[in-house]
Amino acid sequence: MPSEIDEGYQIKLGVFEGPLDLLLFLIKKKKIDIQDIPIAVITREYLEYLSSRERINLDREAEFLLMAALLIYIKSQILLPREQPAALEGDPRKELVDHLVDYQRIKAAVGVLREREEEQSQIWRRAALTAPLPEQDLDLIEVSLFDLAESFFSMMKRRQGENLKVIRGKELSMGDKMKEIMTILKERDFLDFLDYLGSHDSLEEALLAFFCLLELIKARLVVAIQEQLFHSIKVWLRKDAPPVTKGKE
Amino acid sequence: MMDKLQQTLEALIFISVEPLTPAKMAEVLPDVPPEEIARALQDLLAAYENSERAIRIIPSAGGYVFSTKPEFDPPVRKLLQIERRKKLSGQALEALSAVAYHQPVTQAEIAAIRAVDSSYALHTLLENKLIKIVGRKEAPGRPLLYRTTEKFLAYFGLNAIEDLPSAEELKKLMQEENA
Amino acid sequence: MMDKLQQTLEALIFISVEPLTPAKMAEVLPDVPPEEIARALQDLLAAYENSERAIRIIPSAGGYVFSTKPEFDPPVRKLLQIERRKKLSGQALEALSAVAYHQPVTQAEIAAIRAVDSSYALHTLLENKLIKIVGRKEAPGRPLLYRTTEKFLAYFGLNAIEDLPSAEELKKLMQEENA
Repeated sequence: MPSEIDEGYQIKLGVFEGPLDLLLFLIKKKKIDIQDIPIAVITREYLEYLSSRERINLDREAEFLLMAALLIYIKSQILLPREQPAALEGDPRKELVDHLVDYQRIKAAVGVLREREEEQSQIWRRAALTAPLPEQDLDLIEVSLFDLAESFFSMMKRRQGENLKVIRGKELSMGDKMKEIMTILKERDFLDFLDYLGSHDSLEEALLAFFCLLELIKARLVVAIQEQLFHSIKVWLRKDAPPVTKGKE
Repeated sequence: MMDKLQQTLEALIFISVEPLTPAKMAEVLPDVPPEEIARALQDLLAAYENSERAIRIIPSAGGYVFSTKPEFDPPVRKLLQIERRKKLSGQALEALSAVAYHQPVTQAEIAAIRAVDSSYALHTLLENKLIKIVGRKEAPGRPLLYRTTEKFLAYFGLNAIEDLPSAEELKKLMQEENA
Repeated sequence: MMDKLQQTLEALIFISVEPLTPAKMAEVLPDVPPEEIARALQDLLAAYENSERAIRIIPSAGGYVFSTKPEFDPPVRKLLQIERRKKLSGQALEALSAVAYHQPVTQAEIAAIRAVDSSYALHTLLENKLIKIVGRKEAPGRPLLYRTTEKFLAYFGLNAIEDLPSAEELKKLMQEENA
């Protein structure tokens, strides 16, 4: 529940970012010129706020207390009788005032940044690109047949461990399977090697798909690429591959 | 009427993951004089600004990048299943402005400006890559120095650090607020 | 003339990481009849097809996705190659930090630190002149030893390798998280 402060200011819990923030609030509330702080008044107010801190939730107590000590010190300096006129010694408030002015500027900047953050939070950029990378990007690692085979067999081993039930039935031909792969590549730009093989119902069919892929690589119709080591292997259509069956374009 | 150069810049800005800088444009198009690129770029930006498209090109961190217009924030968030974008805490934002206006700056200096220990805030900012370590100060203890990053610029939609309000402008803002 | 629905679809297709399917569109816009979405989509595609833009929307994998027009392939490729060259991957950066903090160091030692084979990352770093070979280790197989270069220091704004944040300092920064 927000507490009502005498001059109508609403204090929300935990609203002060630090002692300077509180000090600026008090100065503004009293409509005081920051260059000419009546230190006795401000110190009293500051201490009053600290003593009511169960309402203000000061989780950085030490920092607030440190400021209280500084205020009391400045107050004592002003009250102390001096042999020379104070003007020569310099106003003990000066350092605090300079600090407050600088901090006030930071607060103004916070306001600006907060506004911009709000504005920017409503516009969106793409996180990543979906466009396939050009084939002759030489930084990519073209994987060897050995890599392909290894990842395939390790996957099949895993799948056998899953106690897979093998569904028999469909008569499968290598020609049909190769056509299927090419059609998918035409439509989708690329295939995730393991996902694709894994999508087959039976081990036989997956094996067939694997050998078809090897054939297509050998025939230089497709290319298998790993963008980074230990990442999944993707299969792309070669740009110079002849069209299969009925291309739409 | 779009010419080939404008279209090429459009394709390049579109495909670039990071904001595309004029330097990169020049690198891709070494045969085109930079003034010509700059002019085509201005025309392209104007064309988008005047179009009815939901996307546009904005300057960001010294380059140019495509973004959606703000009015499409709700459906985009729904698509991405993002309830609300996370905002920086007041503490973090304060420490960040202190870095922005005093960089390069040490942790102790930031703490002094804010009269508050700022290590947690700095940690958050480092983790979010809004600030970075840029070396050490030639002072006792050789403390680490911090600066804002490119991501800082992008996060706040700034083109360069000079786009932040100057000390003078901040003073004006403060006066308005107090008036 | 573009209506709000067309624009919304445009923003959604733009921002979607995967090709945006009609099902997803319907999910985001539950109050709009699917026929209406389909019609707006056709209009949007036609508008792009007939425009002078270098980008367009194409059907892909059962959805729709933005792509640059094929005639801009050469500059786009050139840019992608430049970007790949310039950006250090996370892998490379990790290997680089391993070299920086343990130099002089062998490939096997880096691999042990990262628990990952690092030959490709090291190759990238060598090519970018961020690390160099400084000799061989007096050990079985006499493996090559790597160190960071002057360019590495310049890249990260360091005067000397001693200016790298120490393990102590990093630990302190990271601990704040738990505070």
